[in-house]
Amino acid sequence: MSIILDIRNLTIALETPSGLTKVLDGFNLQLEEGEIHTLVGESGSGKTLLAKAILGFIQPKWRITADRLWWRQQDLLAMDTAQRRLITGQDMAMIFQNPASYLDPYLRIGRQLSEVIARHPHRWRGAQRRRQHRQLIVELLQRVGIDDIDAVCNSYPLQLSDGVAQKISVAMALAHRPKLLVADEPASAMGQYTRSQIYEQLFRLNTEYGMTMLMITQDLTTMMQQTQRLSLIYSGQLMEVGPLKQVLTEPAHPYTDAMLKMSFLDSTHPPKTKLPTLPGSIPTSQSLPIGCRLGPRCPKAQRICVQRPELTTVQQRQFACHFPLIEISPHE
Amino acid sequence: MFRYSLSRILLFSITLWLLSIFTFALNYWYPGDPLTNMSGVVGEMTTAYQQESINRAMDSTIFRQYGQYIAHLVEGNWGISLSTQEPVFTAMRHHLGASLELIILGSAVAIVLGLPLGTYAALRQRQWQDKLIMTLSLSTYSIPVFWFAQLAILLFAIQLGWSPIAGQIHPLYAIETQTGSILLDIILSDVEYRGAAFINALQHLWLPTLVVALIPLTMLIRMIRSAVLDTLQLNHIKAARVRGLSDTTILFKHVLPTAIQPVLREAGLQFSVLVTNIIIVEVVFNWPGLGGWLVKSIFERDYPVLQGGLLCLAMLILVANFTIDLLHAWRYPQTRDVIDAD
Amino acid sequence: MKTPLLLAALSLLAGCGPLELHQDINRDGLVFCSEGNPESFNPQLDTSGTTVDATSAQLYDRLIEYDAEQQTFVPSLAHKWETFDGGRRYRFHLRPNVQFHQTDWFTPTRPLQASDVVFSFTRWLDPHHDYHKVNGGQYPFFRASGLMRLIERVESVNSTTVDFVLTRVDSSFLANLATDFAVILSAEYAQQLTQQGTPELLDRHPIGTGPFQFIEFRKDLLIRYGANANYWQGAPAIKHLVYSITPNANKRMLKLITGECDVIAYPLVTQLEQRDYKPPVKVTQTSSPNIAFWAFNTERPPFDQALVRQALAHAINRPAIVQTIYNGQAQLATGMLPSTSWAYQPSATDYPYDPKRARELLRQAGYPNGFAMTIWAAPIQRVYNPNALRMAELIQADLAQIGVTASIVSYEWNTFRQRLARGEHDTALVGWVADNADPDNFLRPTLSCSAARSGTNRALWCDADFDQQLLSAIQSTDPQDRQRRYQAIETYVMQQVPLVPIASSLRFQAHQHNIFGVELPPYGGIRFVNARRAEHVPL
Amino acid sequence: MNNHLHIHNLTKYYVKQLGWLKQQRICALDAISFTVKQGETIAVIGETGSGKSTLIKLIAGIETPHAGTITLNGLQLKPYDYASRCCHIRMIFQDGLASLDPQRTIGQQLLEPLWFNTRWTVTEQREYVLNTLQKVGLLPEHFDFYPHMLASGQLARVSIARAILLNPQVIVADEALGALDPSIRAQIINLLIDLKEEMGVTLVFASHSPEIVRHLADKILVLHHGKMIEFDTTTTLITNPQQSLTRSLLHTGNLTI
Amino acid sequence: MQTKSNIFYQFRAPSPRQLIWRQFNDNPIVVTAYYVLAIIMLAMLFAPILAPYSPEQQFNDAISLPPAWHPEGEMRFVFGTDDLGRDILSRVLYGARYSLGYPLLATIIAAVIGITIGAWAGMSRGVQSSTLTHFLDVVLSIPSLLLALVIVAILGPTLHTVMIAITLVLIPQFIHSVHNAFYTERSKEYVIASKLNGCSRNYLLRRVIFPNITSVVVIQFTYALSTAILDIAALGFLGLGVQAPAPEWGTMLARSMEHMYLSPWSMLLPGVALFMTVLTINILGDSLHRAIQQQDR
Repeated sequence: MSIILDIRNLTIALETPSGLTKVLDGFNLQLEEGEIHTLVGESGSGKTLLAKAILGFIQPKWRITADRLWWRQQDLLAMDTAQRRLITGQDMAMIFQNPASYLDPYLRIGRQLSEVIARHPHRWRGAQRRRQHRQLIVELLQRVGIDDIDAVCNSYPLQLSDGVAQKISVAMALAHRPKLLVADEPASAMGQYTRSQIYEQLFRLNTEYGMTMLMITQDLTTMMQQTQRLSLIYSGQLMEVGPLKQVLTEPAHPYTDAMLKMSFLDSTHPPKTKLPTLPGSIPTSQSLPIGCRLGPRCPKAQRICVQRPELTTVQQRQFACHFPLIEISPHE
Repeated sequence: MFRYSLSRILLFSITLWLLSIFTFALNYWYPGDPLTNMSGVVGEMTTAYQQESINRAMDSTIFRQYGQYIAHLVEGNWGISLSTQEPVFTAMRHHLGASLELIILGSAVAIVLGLPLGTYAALRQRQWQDKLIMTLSLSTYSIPVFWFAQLAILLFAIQLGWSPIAGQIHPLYAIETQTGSILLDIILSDVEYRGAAFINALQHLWLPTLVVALIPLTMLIRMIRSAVLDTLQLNHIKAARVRGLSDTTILFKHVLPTAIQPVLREAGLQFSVLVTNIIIVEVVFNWPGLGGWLVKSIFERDYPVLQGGLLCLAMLILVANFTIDLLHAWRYPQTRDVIDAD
Repeated sequence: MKTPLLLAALSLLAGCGPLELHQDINRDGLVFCSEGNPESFNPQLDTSGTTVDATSAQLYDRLIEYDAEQQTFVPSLAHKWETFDGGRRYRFHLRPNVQFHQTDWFTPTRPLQASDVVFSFTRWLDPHHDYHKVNGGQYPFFRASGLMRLIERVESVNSTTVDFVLTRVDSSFLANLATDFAVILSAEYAQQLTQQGTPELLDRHPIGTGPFQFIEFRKDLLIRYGANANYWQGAPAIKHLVYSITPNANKRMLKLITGECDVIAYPLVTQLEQRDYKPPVKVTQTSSPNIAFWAFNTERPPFDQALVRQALAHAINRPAIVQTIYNGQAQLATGMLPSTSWAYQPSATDYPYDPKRARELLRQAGYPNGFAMTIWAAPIQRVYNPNALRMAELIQADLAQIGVTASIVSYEWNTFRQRLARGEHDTALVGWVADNADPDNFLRPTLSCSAARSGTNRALWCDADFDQQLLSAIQSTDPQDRQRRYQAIETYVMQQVPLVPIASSLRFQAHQHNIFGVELPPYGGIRFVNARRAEHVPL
Repeated sequence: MNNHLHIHNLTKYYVKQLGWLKQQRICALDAISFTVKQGETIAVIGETGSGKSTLIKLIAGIETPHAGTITLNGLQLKPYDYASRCCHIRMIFQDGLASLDPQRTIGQQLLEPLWFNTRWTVTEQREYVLNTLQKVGLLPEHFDFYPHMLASGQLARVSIARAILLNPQVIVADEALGALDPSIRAQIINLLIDLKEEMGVTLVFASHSPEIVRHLADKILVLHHGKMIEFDTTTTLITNPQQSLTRSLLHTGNLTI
Repeated sequence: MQTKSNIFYQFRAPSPRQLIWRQFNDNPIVVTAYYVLAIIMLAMLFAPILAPYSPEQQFNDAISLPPAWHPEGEMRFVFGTDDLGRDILSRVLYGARYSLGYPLLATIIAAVIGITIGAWAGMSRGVQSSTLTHFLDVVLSIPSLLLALVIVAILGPTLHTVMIAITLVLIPQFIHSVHNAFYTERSKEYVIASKLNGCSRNYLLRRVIFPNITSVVVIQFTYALSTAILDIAALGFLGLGVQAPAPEWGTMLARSMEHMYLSPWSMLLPGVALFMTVLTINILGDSLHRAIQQQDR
């Protein structure tokens, strides 16, 4: 499989009154075509920033540097805004945590959908155009599992439940068949039932159209088994990346290990017992530790942790730790 | 929408009712005889006065008096002016026309200039254009209108001679007053010099219009700027960018319609600022509108006229607010659900 | 950024000159910027100069006119007149074929007849006349001048001859007939209005025989007149005459400079003289028998005490007022009569500026600590007072020196006059313009008891002694005797000071250089009948 | 002590205006009755809109019921009687920042309940607050901090400190843990377990996270459209749920390792 | 009492209000406005010391003199004299009392009354509150100047009536904003938390909610002050306000209109004074508003 998104050593620094703050520090990410990749990180870890950087929401106060930020061999950083937006518009789509707020609150859903469809390559005119649009909308909505099409098309985003709104977002993302879909906590605020529905829709996009997906989440428990690879990010630094099963069963990084335990994924902890935790709190952007940013909270931390650990590659896995939990065979 | 309109109409009627009670009460608060203040009929001994006293149930309870007051208002019998002995209602119609002309043109200028300038400032945020526009607007916002009007007359009318000093049209143009609005009256008239009169009227009109528009314009610029800035931060705008829409499309289809919304909500307030300006501008420019009429009536202690002018101006504002409300709800239906929920 | 562009566009719109008017209108039209609204369109009802300016000479004619230069009476609607019964019966022969105005609301079926004259006079003479009570029923000039008691009846002899029967011989009768107030109305129109049930329109939609006819009046805005094509002296050159009502003197002046006004009333002469103007503006001046005075409401304490009045007369610095308010263009008054009057005599009892004496007098009157009072000042310019409000402020400051706190009260002109007539004031800054040259006209309308009732005596002074002196003065036929008697009256008035005479002013008028023929008769009013606009006037 | 916290027939509805006169009653809670023993931990689960929050708010006293009673140790709690209720039932707020006054320091706000509900001297109160801060894992210096200066975990601790200040018998919490980051959440869960052990307090909390519910709760109360459909011990409900909804709510995600 | 915490912690944390103040003080324009306003205030307070002449003293030899820099001007009247020969500078200095002092007084009175009523209304629930809101909406949609005109029409134009009118007109604005602020603040979680702490209603009102709406009150105050200044001046300009010879700026401007052509300078100083006063107040209000917004982000 080919790598469609290749990010090497991406650093995003924000201008703050107290100088530049590296919110994302030397981040690496390779997305293979057709895979579902999950990115896990707690708040303030820079995961949303990463998504924005990929999609090109760049604020003037951001300083972005990278060895590579390639989209299908094209350097995104070298492009101007218009070119970039062309690519983003065609090849990428994103869905968000609060779907309703990402829809124009003052336009009916139908109009917003047809706006997206209007950019469809077909060139229809007049009444036919309207009919065709209508048909496409119906198709799209049916595909994401909305039955009450007229009612939905005539409502405004605020009148919809979060679940339906998220389905609309999915439908919009679907309309122009992007190659990459970035989903930023698409269902975290929803109930169990809606949540599984949304995920189901998303995974169908993957299976039916082979859409590459980058799922961003805060919590390992929301992750799905369809995920092929998993990345863990902490405070702007990549901790570990690898195939889902391997990472979960045999975590290499102490952070991954802690996350698994804290998310109750490790069944060794009976109810009502205390959980193993990382001490301290997530560093704020004003007080980032030097070196490995997990350092102050890491149970295995030692003096060397003030230096940034190199990214180690073991088979299909990569991790950045001075004291990994797995053995590294010297040949590799 | 229907239900919303109904509830707004109800609110509007209650408001009008409160207003009528207020103006009714004023008749008793003004110095002098309440009946005279209401009807403009002078002299307690005259038969006309006694007739009017019976008509308005002055010897009956205050409630019947109020009822008669409302009945007279609705009939268009707003009393007669103490100083000209003319019916207030007919006089008011012409003054209203003249005021509306300034108000509508002033609002139009404010919107036509304010919308692009405010948007432009927002798009150039923190750049010199933005700073210039914001500084100017803060300064003009603080200028007392009457002073500004005087400076404008001094500069444009006297120094440059681009505009006459006062009035609606050169008095030699005999335009019959039908609506009170000079431009409309010229169009409706059948004099042979309509073209010349129209140009002359425009020469008279532009300066007061500009002065009237000035403060709403600056307020509008500020409001639109901050609304656009806020809107640009909103998620759906970002989402639209991701979808690859062009900046122009986003600006016109998503940013402006959203940004207008809070501005529209504030528009009622701006309208009352505009009306305040109208009062002063009409006095300075001798414009035969409601404001000048009202101020004059205070000087003359002409209470029927004062009441007519007050009622008319207040109703104008209420109607404008009501219209803006409906417009707002029609354009932004989801807001009415929120309001309904109250 | 876009505003200059807009302004540029607008200035293009404005064309080359600022106010290019439609040619015809510019040629035959004339804009007179007047200082206020007329109270009525019938000068019978009102003595205000504004009303007279707006109506008498334009809308109406009188039986006879007074030629101030020749000092004689000249025929007008009456082409000749005779006296009978030793001066107690006057017979007037009316000019034939004098047409009344033909307007949208009235079409005359006959020319001027004796019945019109009878109607015009009996309306105010006879309290039982159908029209007597219409529009107020007050005829201040006729009451104040004594004409109401002088004329016993008016009779029509035949359709072109009218007789006036007087109660006694009176030397001022013809002079009073020639004043602006003795106008001739149309009896036919009155009849039509009675039938319509709208008698009050007689004085609002006026019909007369004058050179101009009424078209419309918009309060605070304008009065529009059209030329009377059938005027018996020939149609006037000006086809459209508009009174543009501009109460603010400065604005009037500016409008004259910018060309929005052709002629203005009561120009700020001093200001005009200080600047040069591109379109040259001409200022003409005439002498005018007027007097500005400060009247005390003698019915109210403390002004019922002569001592207080004298104190206040001493307290104000009148030379300073003449200098500041009139810019020296007026004569300090020493009595009620102007120096041009044949009965004038420098008064023996003058009141020089003397605050010490004023305080002393106040102390004698029982007000050692002063008191509070109001000064009523007219909001508009009058021929006798270019700025009463400012004068009031000067007086206010002077009074503060002697411990009297004064507050200034001002209303719109008509309201002001109505309230003054009701006697609501403590003191008022007003004045008087004589309607004829007789000294009686200065004293009787301003100070007599009957004038106190009719509302021209702002001091509300009613002194039987004074009235008696006045009566004997007017009945005297010997000029020297009269002069002596009037001087005695003057002395008496100045002792009592019901009012403090301040100044008599010149009368000014300013107009565009290409306007000719606007006449300012010395006894008030303005005439546009001979006005015209010259096409090309060398600058 | 039986019948420690007894909830009987608790009902709450909201009124939705449909027309001028027509109203629709939306039942948020429909005649809920249950009993909690001292020291138990009850989890309230249900889908969005099932009435979890309403139940918690009713117990805490933020809202007043339309019918039904809440009895604590045989004493009925009256609505609006905050002064007596706050000594027995306290609430942990979900959003630490929003539930703290931005204008006052943490210390000032923690002194507030003591100021109104104890007769201690100022020094005693202060001492006690500092102790409590220590108990929830904060430093005495946090006493002078303003809320905006604290991180989310610290804010959650302050919320807990406020809840335990008056030594209540019952603590309620509405999704107090759901929005926290995993590493912080684990710390707070540990803190809650410690405090429960130490103080023997009864805890009623609402959550949509099956993992937390399973970890903390003794009993689970399942709500569906305002009705209580199941109420039993955690083990029973996990092993043998009577309702399919219960099963899906307690089902731990799709992840199988 | 602070001893224990001082051992651990020397640095006293800035409160949010202090942060706003710092933000506010950062801007040089704001600081300038601040000083300009202070100077105007001082001029107002010390007018008798600063002014060269009495505001009512008339110099008959110096009628309508231009300012000193004009070739015809005289050094003794720096900004010229008016048409009665009164020193314009002295009049403007004394006029600050009428044009700034009295509006300030009116605003303070209105604020006290309005905040009291607004707080009471904001704390009460149900019909009376919504009735009040609707009623205030109506009152507020009528321009303040119009209402002031009506009040002046009833009571007649004197300094007292103008003060009463302006105060009355400002009260609804305060009620409205305070009521709204209370209303939104009341349902916030921290207030509920305090309520659950068993706080008394009085404590809730004064110590919990009020500190959080002071910024609203302060912004409303600056807004009301500039409205009051402009309205009093406008009334004076229309001749319905403070009466002559009081050197109120609006009245002076109305008067200068009569000499616009000949002595345009007579409208310069009062106009500039009025403009600067309103401008500085607006700048302060505006920046405060912005500082608070910044803080909220």
